[in-house]
Amino acid sequence: MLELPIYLDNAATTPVDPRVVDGMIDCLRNVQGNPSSMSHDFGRRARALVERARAQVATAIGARPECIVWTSGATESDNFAIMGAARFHADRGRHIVSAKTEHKAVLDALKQLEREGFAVTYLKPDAGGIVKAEQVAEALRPDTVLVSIMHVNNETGVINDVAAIGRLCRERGVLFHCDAAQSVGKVPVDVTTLNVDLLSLNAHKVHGPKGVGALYVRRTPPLGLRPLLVGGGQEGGLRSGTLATHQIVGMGLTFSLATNEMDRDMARMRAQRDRLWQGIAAVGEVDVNGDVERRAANILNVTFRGVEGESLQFALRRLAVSAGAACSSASEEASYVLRALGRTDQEAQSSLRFSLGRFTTDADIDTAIAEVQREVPRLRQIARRA
Amino acid sequence: MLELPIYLDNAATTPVDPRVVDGMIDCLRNVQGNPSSMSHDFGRRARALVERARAQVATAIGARPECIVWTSGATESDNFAIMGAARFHADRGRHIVSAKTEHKAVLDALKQLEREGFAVTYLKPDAGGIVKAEQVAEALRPDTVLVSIMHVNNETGVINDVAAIGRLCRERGVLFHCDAAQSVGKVPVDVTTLNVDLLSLNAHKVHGPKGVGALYVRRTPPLGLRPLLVGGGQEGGLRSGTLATHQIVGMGLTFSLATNEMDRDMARMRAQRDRLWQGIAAVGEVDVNGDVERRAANILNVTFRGVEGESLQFALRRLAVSAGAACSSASEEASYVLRALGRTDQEAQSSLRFSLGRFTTDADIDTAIAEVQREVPRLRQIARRA
Amino acid sequence: MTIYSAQVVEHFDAPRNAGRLATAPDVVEAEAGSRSQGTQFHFSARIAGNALAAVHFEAYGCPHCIAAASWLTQRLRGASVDALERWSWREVAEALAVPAEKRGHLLTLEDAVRRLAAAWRRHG
Amino acid sequence: MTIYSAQVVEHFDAPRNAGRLATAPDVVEAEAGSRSQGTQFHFSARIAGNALAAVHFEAYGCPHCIAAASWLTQRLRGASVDALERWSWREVAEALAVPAEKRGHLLTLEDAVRRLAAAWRRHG
Ligand SMILES: Cc1ncc(COP(=O)(O)O)c(C=O)c1O
Ligand SMILES: Cc1ncc(COP(=O)(O)O)c(C=O)c1O
Repeated sequence: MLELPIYLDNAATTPVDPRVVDGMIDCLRNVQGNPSSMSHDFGRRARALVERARAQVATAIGARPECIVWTSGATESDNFAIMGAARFHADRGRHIVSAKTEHKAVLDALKQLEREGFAVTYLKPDAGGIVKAEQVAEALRPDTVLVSIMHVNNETGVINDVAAIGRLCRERGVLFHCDAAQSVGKVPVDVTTLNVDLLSLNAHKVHGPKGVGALYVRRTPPLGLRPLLVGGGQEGGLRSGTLATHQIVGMGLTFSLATNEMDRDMARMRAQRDRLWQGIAAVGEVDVNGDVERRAANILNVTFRGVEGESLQFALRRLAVSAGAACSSASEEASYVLRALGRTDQEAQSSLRFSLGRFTTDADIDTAIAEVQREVPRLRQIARRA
Repeated sequence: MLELPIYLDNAATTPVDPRVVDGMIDCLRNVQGNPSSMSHDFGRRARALVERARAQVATAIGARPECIVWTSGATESDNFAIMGAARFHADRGRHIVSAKTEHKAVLDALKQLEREGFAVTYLKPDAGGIVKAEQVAEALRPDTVLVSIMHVNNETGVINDVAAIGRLCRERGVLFHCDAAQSVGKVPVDVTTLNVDLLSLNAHKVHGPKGVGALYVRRTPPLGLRPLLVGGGQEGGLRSGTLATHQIVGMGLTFSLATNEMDRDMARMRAQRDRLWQGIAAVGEVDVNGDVERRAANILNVTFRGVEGESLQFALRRLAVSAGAACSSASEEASYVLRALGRTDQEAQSSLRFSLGRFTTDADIDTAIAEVQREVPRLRQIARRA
Repeated sequence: MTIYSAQVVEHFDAPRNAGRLATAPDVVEAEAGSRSQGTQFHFSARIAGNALAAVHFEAYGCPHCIAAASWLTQRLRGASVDALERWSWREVAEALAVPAEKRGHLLTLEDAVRRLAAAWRRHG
Repeated sequence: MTIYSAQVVEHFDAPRNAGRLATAPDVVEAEAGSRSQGTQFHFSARIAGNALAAVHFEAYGCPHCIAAASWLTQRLRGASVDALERWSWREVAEALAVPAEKRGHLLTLEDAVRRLAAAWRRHG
């Protein structure tokens, strides 16, 4: 097999932490019951593990365990939160406020609601990619039932002031959903501080398994939410389907590690990211996408002016990075997120997202810098005056 | 820790086959890409594994790989198939035919559709639990858009004549969905023979991981289906959400093993199940629930007359079996499936489902027989004339 | 999922005085509940003067019912007819840590005890 | 995800004759496409009698574009003006196994070649 490239695509997905893998293996090998089979010890053992993981996830976000609902990932959490809250409260109003820079799992859920008669206001972020609480305030209408604004953007790493938006929503009596799929382990996440009613989470962005996530659902006072998956009545009827013990155990461990190791991980990644940026900046004619102050430390999104996007990607194929659209099906489209920040199609196409993880080494950064410094000038040379 | 009981609850969930665990571990340890990140080798490697698993699942059910859509389990597959097909075709008609003995993931999806204005005919099975093609024929109306009838029932193991129902639906131009969560590895499943348009599958009922499933979707001619989860556009837009490589790899292996080992597994389980039944029958006043001819070999559902249900369960607590309702949240309700077969509430409550798996040993069966033969007469003695 | 106290488990697994006493002049009987209701108790007791010399039970019901009836056969040994009439389900609920949702069954048990007292009074 | 043929990869990684020839009486130039369209080619060629003695390229575009232009600078060495006028994108599409969705770019390349021929004719 050929040597693999340097992995700098941790915002798409991360390698699973070996400690998480070990916990999952133990579960796959030794825990055989269905957590819903409460009439025998196999089921009760599985359930105990599920509940321990629920407490771990809850602790990581400052929530009570009963507010955590397991899902198959942040896509489901986003869909569930948005469609579930909007449909449940449709008789109170049919207006929703969100932003152009949200993940497709939010935007496509909103599109479906638009087909069902909801009206959605999509806020345009500032040039740094930030959606401000004042914009939300202006967009609220008497019939607004839901606001959905993400925490950390998956393409730029930009951090919205969710706490302020949440406070505003609470004052106005509007439900507030926040997609925090890219937050845990990178920035502090506390549901009380953030004033969220619904918060989408997953494990695979922070060295946990793919295919498991959670939705935080505020319980006091209870908020109405229509289930998306119905059937066995698991999760208090909010989310049916057999609980995947090993996946949930993996997510619990993942979130514990993410909380414990965030400061150390982020200090290292920030230094690596800054060094990477210095190396890249040396080639000239490059711009960072997104507010450089309010940005998670693991993401660096750069526009390389004067270099065609596909050739840029191919020239840097020794680096596994993302071109624009993250974790969605291969598409040649220019990133709608970068376009919302004011980039042209061409600039967006000539942009790369470098995203670091717990296992990114200094040597990886050296390689990345060397590749960029060799290939970008080379391509510019070939295109010199063409 | 206390000694665990004998596991005879394989219809609720199964221990994961160690060979499947090994494949999943390899994937968790060594495959780190997002299968949708097609711009680098990490992603392409993950994708190749996903596609190999897709082919394995397809082969196991006689389908083409492009007809397999990954989901988080059979609950999602059932919800997706039923709501997706009905909502898409709502303008052609709003009548659906199903049966009283379906899994809750089907029934609750139908309930949601009823709230949306659909009418559902719930067929009552015969005393053996079987729903006949003629009943379906009689129930069809000009505005019927969908029929949903399960293959193997999860509580009784009874097998419906899906092929005949499918043929009828095809003749009448009505879409046919079948829940086959309990079929794979127990009875032959071939989408062509069965004439299904949509078939729900999962891995954890046949020694695979929990939290992964698939929906078979016939592609020629294409049938309209509204996605349930939207966002990243994975699975050709039919099911968004990051593909969980290790889970999918696990399901592929699971289905390969299930196909290869079905004959051997079933021969062994049939012998074990028949011996178990002889041992149970020896205590007298017991009835098998469900047609004994048309029944999967892994399930034995027995009513113990003259024994109160909760005491029966507790007396047999060295056996991990299910009382009535399978794989749904703990509920004291009498099984609606057994009630639909004509059992009284009390009979349903005094019934146990013994379900066997690949790892059930002859010694397990011996223990089960001994426990039943000691405890059932003891309880009857205590209740003698009371 | 019901949790059973250690006492319930112990009495369920090894019930005391299960069965019924042979009919005899000094034996009184009483019954309450029905199978179709899911709970049925039968008590037979030997009277010796002012006290119960022995009590036997038969029970159809959940583990708490069986354990409670078993426990009761020991508790009632030596009891007077007055004590029987005063007996309350709360006593066994506490002794066996019977959960709230099961107390309906204990009322049936109390009925059976009351009827045993009545039979005793009739017996004279 | 586009798959690149071995030939495309080879030319992309080590392009032949990248750059432009210094302006000179025996050098003709031509250009087609634009950056805003995502594809732009520039050719400069030295004429020696009836044949092209050397061709250089500059290209802004996808890897197929760069590889195709590189390949072409070799292919066109020694070509006549007639050959240039007859040249078709199909040739490079086949030689480098360019996928169908990329053929639009090759039409721009063909334009550049045609313009190079026209410049040569003007040059006389
Ligand atoms: C911000 C954000 N939201 C939602 C998702 C979707 O989550 P999942 O991959 O768990 O379906 C992702 C990434 O995929 C994301 O980055
Ligand atoms: C017949 C049937 N359908 C659907 C399901 C639900 O599948 P899952 O557990 O994968 O959600 C089950 C079991 O749980 C089942 O037995």
